[in-house]
Amino acid sequence: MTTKEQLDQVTILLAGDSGDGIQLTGSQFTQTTALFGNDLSTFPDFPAEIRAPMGTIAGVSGFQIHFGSSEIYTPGDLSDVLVAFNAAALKKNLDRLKDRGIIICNTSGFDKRNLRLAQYEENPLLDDKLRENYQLIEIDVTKMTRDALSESGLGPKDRDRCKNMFVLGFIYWLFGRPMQGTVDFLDNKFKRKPEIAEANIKVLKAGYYYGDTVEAIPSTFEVSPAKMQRGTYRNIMGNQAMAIGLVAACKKAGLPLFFGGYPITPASDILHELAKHKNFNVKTFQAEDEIAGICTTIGAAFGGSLGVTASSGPGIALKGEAMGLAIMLELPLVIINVQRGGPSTGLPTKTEQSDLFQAMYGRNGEAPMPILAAASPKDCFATVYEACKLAIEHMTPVMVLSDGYIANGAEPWRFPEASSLEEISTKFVDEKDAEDFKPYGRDENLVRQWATPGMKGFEHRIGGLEKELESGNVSYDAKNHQTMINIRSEKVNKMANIIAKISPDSGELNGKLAVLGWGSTYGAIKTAVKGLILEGLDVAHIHLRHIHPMPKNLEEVLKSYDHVLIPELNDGQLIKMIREKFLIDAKGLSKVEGNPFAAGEITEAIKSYYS
Amino acid sequence: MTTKEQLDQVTILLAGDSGDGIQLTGSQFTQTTALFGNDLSTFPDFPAEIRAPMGTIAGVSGFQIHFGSSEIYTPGDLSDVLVAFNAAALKKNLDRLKDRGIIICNTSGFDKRNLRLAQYEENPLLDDKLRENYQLIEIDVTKMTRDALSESGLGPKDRDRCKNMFVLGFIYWLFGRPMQGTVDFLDNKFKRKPEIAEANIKVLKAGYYYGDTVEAIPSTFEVSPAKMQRGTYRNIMGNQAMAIGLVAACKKAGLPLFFGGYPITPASDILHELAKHKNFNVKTFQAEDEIAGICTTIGAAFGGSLGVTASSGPGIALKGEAMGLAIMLELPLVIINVQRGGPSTGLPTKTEQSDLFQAMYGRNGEAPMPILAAASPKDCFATVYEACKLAIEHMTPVMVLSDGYIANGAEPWRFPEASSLEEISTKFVDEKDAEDFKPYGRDENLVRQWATPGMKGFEHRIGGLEKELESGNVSYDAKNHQTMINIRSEKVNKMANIIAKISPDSGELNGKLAVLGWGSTYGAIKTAVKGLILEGLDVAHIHLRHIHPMPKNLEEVLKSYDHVLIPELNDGQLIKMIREKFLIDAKGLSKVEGNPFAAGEITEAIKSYYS
Amino acid sequence: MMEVKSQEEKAKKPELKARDFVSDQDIKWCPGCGDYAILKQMQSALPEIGVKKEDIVFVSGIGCSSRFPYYMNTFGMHSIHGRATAVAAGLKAARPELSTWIITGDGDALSIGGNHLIHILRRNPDVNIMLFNNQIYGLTKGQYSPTSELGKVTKSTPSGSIDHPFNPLSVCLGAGGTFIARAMDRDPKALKELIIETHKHKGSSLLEIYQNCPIFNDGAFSAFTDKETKKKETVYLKHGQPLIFGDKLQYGVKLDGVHPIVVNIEEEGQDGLWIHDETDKIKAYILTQLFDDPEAGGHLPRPFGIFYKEERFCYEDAMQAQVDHAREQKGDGDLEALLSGNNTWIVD
Amino acid sequence: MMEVKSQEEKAKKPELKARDFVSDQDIKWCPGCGDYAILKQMQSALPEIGVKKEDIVFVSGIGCSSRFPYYMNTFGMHSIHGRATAVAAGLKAARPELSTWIITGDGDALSIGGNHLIHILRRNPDVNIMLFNNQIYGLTKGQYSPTSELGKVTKSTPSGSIDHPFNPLSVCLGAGGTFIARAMDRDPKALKELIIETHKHKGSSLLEIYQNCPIFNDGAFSAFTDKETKKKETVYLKHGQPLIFGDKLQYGVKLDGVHPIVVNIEEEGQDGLWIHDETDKIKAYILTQLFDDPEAGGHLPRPFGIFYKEERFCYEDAMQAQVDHAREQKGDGDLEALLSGNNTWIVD
Ligand SMILES: Cc1ncc(C[n+]2csc(CCOP(=O)(O)OP(=O)(O)O)c2C)c(N)n1
Ligand SMILES: Cc1ncc(C[n+]2csc(CCOP(=O)(O)OP(=O)(O)O)c2C)c(N)n1
Ligand code: SF4
Ligand code: SF4
Ligand SMILES: [Mg+2]
Ligand SMILES: [Mg+2]
Repeated sequence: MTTKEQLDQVTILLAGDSGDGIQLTGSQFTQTTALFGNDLSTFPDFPAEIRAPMGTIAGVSGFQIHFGSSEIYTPGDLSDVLVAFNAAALKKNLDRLKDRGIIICNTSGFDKRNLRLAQYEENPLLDDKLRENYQLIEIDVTKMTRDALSESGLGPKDRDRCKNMFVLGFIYWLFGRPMQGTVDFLDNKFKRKPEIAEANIKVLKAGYYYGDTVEAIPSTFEVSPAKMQRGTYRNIMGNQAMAIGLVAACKKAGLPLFFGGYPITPASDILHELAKHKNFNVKTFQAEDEIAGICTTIGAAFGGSLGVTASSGPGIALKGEAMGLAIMLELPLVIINVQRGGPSTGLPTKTEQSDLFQAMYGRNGEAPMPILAAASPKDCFATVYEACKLAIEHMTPVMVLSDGYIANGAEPWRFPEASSLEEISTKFVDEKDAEDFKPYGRDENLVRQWATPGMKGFEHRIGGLEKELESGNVSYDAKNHQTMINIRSEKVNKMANIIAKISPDSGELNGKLAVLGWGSTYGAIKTAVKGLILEGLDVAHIHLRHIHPMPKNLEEVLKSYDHVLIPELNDGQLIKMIREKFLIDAKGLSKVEGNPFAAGEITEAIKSYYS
Repeated sequence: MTTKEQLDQVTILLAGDSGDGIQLTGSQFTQTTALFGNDLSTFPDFPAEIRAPMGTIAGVSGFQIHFGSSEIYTPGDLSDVLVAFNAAALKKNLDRLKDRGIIICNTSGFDKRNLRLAQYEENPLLDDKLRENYQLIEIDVTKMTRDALSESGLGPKDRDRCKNMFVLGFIYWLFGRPMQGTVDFLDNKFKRKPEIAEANIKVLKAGYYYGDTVEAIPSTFEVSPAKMQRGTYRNIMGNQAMAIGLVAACKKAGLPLFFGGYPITPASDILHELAKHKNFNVKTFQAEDEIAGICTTIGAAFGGSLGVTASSGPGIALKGEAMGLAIMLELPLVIINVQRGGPSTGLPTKTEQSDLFQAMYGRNGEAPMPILAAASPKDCFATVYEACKLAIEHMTPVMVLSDGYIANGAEPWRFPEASSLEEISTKFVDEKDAEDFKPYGRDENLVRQWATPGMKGFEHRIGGLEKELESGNVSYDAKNHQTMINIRSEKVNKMANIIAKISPDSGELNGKLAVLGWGSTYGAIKTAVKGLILEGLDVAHIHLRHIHPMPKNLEEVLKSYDHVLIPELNDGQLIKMIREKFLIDAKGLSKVEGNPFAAGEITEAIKSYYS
Repeated sequence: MMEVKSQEEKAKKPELKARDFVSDQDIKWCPGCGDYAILKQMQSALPEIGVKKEDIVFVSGIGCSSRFPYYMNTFGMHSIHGRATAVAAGLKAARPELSTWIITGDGDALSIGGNHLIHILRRNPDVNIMLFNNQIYGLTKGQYSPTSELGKVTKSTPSGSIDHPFNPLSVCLGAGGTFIARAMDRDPKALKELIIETHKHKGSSLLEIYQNCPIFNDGAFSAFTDKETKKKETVYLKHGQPLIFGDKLQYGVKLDGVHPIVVNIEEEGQDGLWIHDETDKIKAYILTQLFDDPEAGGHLPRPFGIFYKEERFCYEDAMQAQVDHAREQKGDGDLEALLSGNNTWIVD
Repeated sequence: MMEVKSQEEKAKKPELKARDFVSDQDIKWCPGCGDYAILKQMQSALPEIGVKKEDIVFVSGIGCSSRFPYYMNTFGMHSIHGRATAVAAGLKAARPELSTWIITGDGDALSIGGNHLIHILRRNPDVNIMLFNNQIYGLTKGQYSPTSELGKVTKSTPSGSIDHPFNPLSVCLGAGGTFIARAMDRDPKALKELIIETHKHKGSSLLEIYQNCPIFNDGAFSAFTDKETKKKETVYLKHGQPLIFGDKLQYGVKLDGVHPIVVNIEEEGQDGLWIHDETDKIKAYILTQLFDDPEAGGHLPRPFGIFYKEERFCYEDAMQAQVDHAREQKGDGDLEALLSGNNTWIVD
């Protein structure tokens, strides 16, 4: 008899060949788990190759999901359950499994060929150590699947493609999740090929009932719904949230959205998602390169659209010159950098936070630009929405930093109602002001006026040469240059008056240690800090969305602690800004391994302050 | 009778229409003055247009020369003599003339048309205030020139073109300089048109004797030769010194020099100069754009050349992505940024130091690169020479910062003998090591081996993806990435063991105030600090060539002063690095006007610490 | 009645004059620069195309020529080097109704901007590209450009250039351009006509304009502009008309198979002369190959006028159609639906 | 005697085998990818060109295809996206004696790298450019490329692409390329021959290779590779031979004026068939225009083989000649003289 074990939270890592349908399996489990009411966080881990050779370690694709009945902020450090579709998947991921964790493995993925490709000399499943250290559940998934479909009339290839559904069914059973969502999904996905839908559903159920039938499994698990804030939720990935945020902001601002960009991992999905929303007056332009990507958006912004471009490090590097132009032109642009491992081509499918300084300084001359960083998949929405608002209301390009981790990660999102979104006010010039129009005339926030082609009487010329105060004509005058340099800088600094003041995300003001984070380290820091606060430590978590300008009270807040620790997935970038600005001896926790922080790594670093 | 006045130093500003031959006049006076034995410093000031409309302020071209019988470090703040070829030249430059200074003006440049174009409502030469505040010498240069050539048979256009020689002759007389150098120059320049040579010489002499004849001039001046260090001197401009330094380094290293670049003001002259030295095994490639400029040099460096590229801000922005590649490939490259006014197209013909952070951080990912900055025209030689040495001996791209001010400025240079130049050792792999060759194997300085195509047994592949330790194969491994990130950073940091320790350029260690400069502010700071030390102030001047890594003892040196003041021609960049690194409350003196500091501006800032 | 109506019409379409297109900025080209002539023809052509001033935009890159927008009293942008085509492509895609003009030089368009040029031509938005070709980098004071002749001695090539130059119209045709034409600064009448033709063509129109730079490359096109030689060295293309030239129009061009040859009409008559067909792409290609050095003997004259014209849908129209179609299909974007997505659950 | 000599020769030119060109790296393309076939033909062609392994360099950009150098046991560089042509241009200029190969994709060469491609072609260094055209972005998982057909539905174009695609060979010819050819992954024999021909041509050789991407664009070239259709849809170009095709070689191509038409040889005989002349640039242009959609009726077959070949001096030779000439004229650079310049004075 199998018993039921109650758990607060669980991390599952699905791993197999790129061709095994791991990502689909993961996203179905995610969807079902979200609907079930757990809080969760997911993270896919693709190989760099499209389809690296089958069976090899390089070819392993992974999907990690962390869900629970309390709040979840990261996809989990080590996993409780590892599903290994083949030997390579086991080899690659065993060290990410907890001691005594469960391994579910497809035994037909451990044949000679697979073992050789995974560079196993012996079959690890026969290794006693493995059996001692972990709970091994062996299933010949391939055979089961084939058997289940023996009468389906499908060819062997099509049958084998259903394998992942067997596993999905099995883990649904293991965690007591309903199958209906996936059944509906399959029916819909294979609308035009009902025989395929039917086969998949059959195998899904076979996997589910397999659990029920075989008595080999000691216990199933229950993870009850989380007590989440009341409201309506959806599941969302970072890139998707980014795209939706852009569309929402433009809709609110009453502006057309023009996206010019060039595909690059891990930013391409923003383009893909936007291209689906043409009915929101969204135009997407796949340019010939990143330079054309941003230059087309500058053209569109001159024409009265919100211009948006997105890329990753190498592509952002190419946009530097044109960003300078946008700064000089003072047109509303949003530039998104979904950071990945660098330098150069680096680790394209891995995550990193090493483009912060590129965002601050990757342009010639004094070229200040506001920078915002998103903290989690769902936070991409709010962050880019605010970026759009700043860009439009302050007539400036704005940089938004995301990274591969949150771009591809997912979590439940209590999405806002449209009416609750902050208003964005677009201020084109007024027809009656044509007489006194000064292209670089400014309001109290130093925001210049926006007059677009087609507006009679507002004909004017702008460009990248230094502009004369107010008139915007070309000026080589020395004092004027200094004035304009100051204005461009002041204009960004003044935004500090508008952006939210900062306060601890967890913990209290005035304490021993503040952990200051930015961007995607949010979940790991929060998990660590909350845990330690529960353990009674005097520690706080402060998280920056506004990198430039920084919140007005940041200095005061940071100086209320004895120590400041700044974890970053780079060699130390934000920390330099903080030390320079406030002359405080902040310490960094740096990790540049292409992976996010585990909460445990942060916990450890914090603990060193208390020993 | 005219008397002779003895002066220690003089600044002359020649100004006129772009078509008036100002630059030629200036460079002849410079050459003659250098040969005469004065120390000097010059600075041309071109309009941004090729030939802005004649007679307008935008069309004024200027050339400033500061010479003296003691050491000279800048082209001078305010000038003692202003030569105005026309009304616009006077209008534009009057505020750069000292009270009671001499104005030499060409009265025919103050006719109605010229006054209108210069936007003078009244003829300023008739203004009593002008005559009171300055010493006015009016000469109808045009008429004199025409008269002198009445029998030459030349057309009026050709005659008028000799105008500048009249002025040159006159100031030769005024400062008691010999004419022979210019006579020889003209004979040589117009070898094929002897009638033109003759006419110019005639006018030159006419100008000289005009001074002798008319008794209107109260006094001439004598500026005796400077007591300069013994040796052989030549006059040199920054861009020229840069080009020669590159050639010299490659010759010393026994490497071919490959330059790939794209023209841009004010860097183009480096390409122009290099193209003249093909007999040094120099190849220059005018690429289709800046990206191709650097990429061709990467290709050439892979092939065993020293790769060099040069540009200015906007072009450097375009090279960021490829710099990252060069860092990953660890190939010897020198990247020169002759900075100009930014952001964007900015002020192309003006000077600025605002690309320091772009040099540090204008790339995606953690991409550390050594950075050196040249302090004066002649220092471009030594700086780029050291940069080449570091690039070759440490297998890394190196950035050299110059700017429009020193690139086009000139000064006497006690050039070194070839044999006295430091050796540069190029270490290609040894044929016999083919067996154990590891493309990313390293020596104790973390320098990798260099094997170039054509070397049998050393076939290998490199690229921009993260590389495996030693083998250089592609690696997506997490720990390996961290290792390589550390190695690339450490490799640059280790250079601090090799570069010179820093000590005050003027003044003593352990004092009240250190003025820390970098790059082209050298002359102004030195002039100011030396002056104030003479006045008895406890102040020192420390000047950084090595921006990254910094000299090992810099912290110690800086902390030996109560205060640190950092003047920069930007909004404060080096200062951020210093504050961050050493947590000292350094203060900045920032100026972003497209012009260099006047020594007086620095003096004033220093004095504020002593009042 | 009639009078009233004509007044109404006048009110509707206020007639613009050339001077209405003159901006208040001082012109900063060198005296004698060919750019002046082009500016003048542009200012005199625009009133004739009947587009309102405020609906016209000039976008340029960087170069002497690229200062052009400052002198036009329309909307304008002086962008960055080589990118005018990309900026204009975005503007036109976002605002299809604007009359969009691109001003670029041989360096700006063909050196750093070569990629955007070939891509705009293939995508074919309805823009007009004025390529000022002076076969030199003017603004940076005289380096050779991708159209400079082989062996050219310039600041960057003291021993002569070794770069085989582009044949610009051949590049543009190869890239899929739908309107390819050539004019010169010194033939104002033809220039003005061709400017108007570029406007009329719906699609990307490429007009190469030979432009003299008296400072750094004086006389580069003298064979085509000097009185003594121009009749012999140029042939004007007119759709449906034979290719004839010479001071007495005594020469014609014929195709010998696929190869053009010069014939003397006085001796051989007009039979079989090449009749220009601006819709024939292959013949247009052959015309672009009439590109040899005027100094060389036995050569062919240089063609001016419209080489090629093709009707192809415009990028911005297709893009707008997709937006319109999506709105028809799915209705104007519903923000609530976008935010909620397809799979939601309620926690309460 | 004879034996000895042949042994000596052997010693001089050690015979390399295909496997000598196989590197130790695991290949990471998808199963069934056309890149495998191209790699194989390259490895089997190289031993025949008689260049030593260490004198061969492969330079690539970024893309699936651009991983090629890792699999070749020669020198190689996997550079950055679009820049292989620029990197190789510098390498070749610096080291004229190296056999330099460029590996690039349709996105790498024609999208981001378009400018460097047209510039290398005009400058004409002696490099061999293998353009793997799969009409898709493979590495970034399936967006359309500049060679994708109109209306293509991809991740970035859910409602179909609206970009008129490039005709790559027309672009390359327009840019001044001196060797233009086409091959495909599925015709290994012709592919290998053409690889060898690109090597033989002294100048920049552009070989477009149709390459199937089974994952994101399967069957893009099936009309030219499927048994049923390929004979009808392809014509192989051989210098001096007529253009004939069809499963029974029953069709030929003729020029009607300057326009190609298909004739049935069985009915009309071979007279007047187009005889391929690879040195004729205008005819090569016409061949590049045989580019219509195989789905369209009444169309012409797609040509494979060498379209065009022209002898023109190579960039690196001209560059080297200037260096050599300067050395002859002025002697090998004298550092003392360089340092002192022409005007010095002595202070003592
Ligand atoms: C990124 C960048 N690179 C280089 C330059 C310098 N630059 C300005 S214009 C120009 C070339 C000008 O030539 P062309 O386009 O033919 O215009 P012209 O001046 O001849 O009209 C160059 C190289 C620049 N401004 N920006
Ligand atoms: C600067 C930069 N922009 C974008 C990318 C992302 N990227 C890599 S390969 C590629 C296109 C690949 O297409 P193609 O050249 O046709 O090669 P294929 O993969 O089809 O062989 C893109 C957009 C990148 N690596 N670098
Ligand atoms: S340099 Fe040449 S192109 Fe430029 S403005 Fe002067 S004459 Fe005209
Ligand atoms: S994605 Fe396509 S091109 Fe890339 S390796 Fe796979 S099959 Fe080949
Ligand atoms: Mg030009
Ligand atoms: Mg491709």
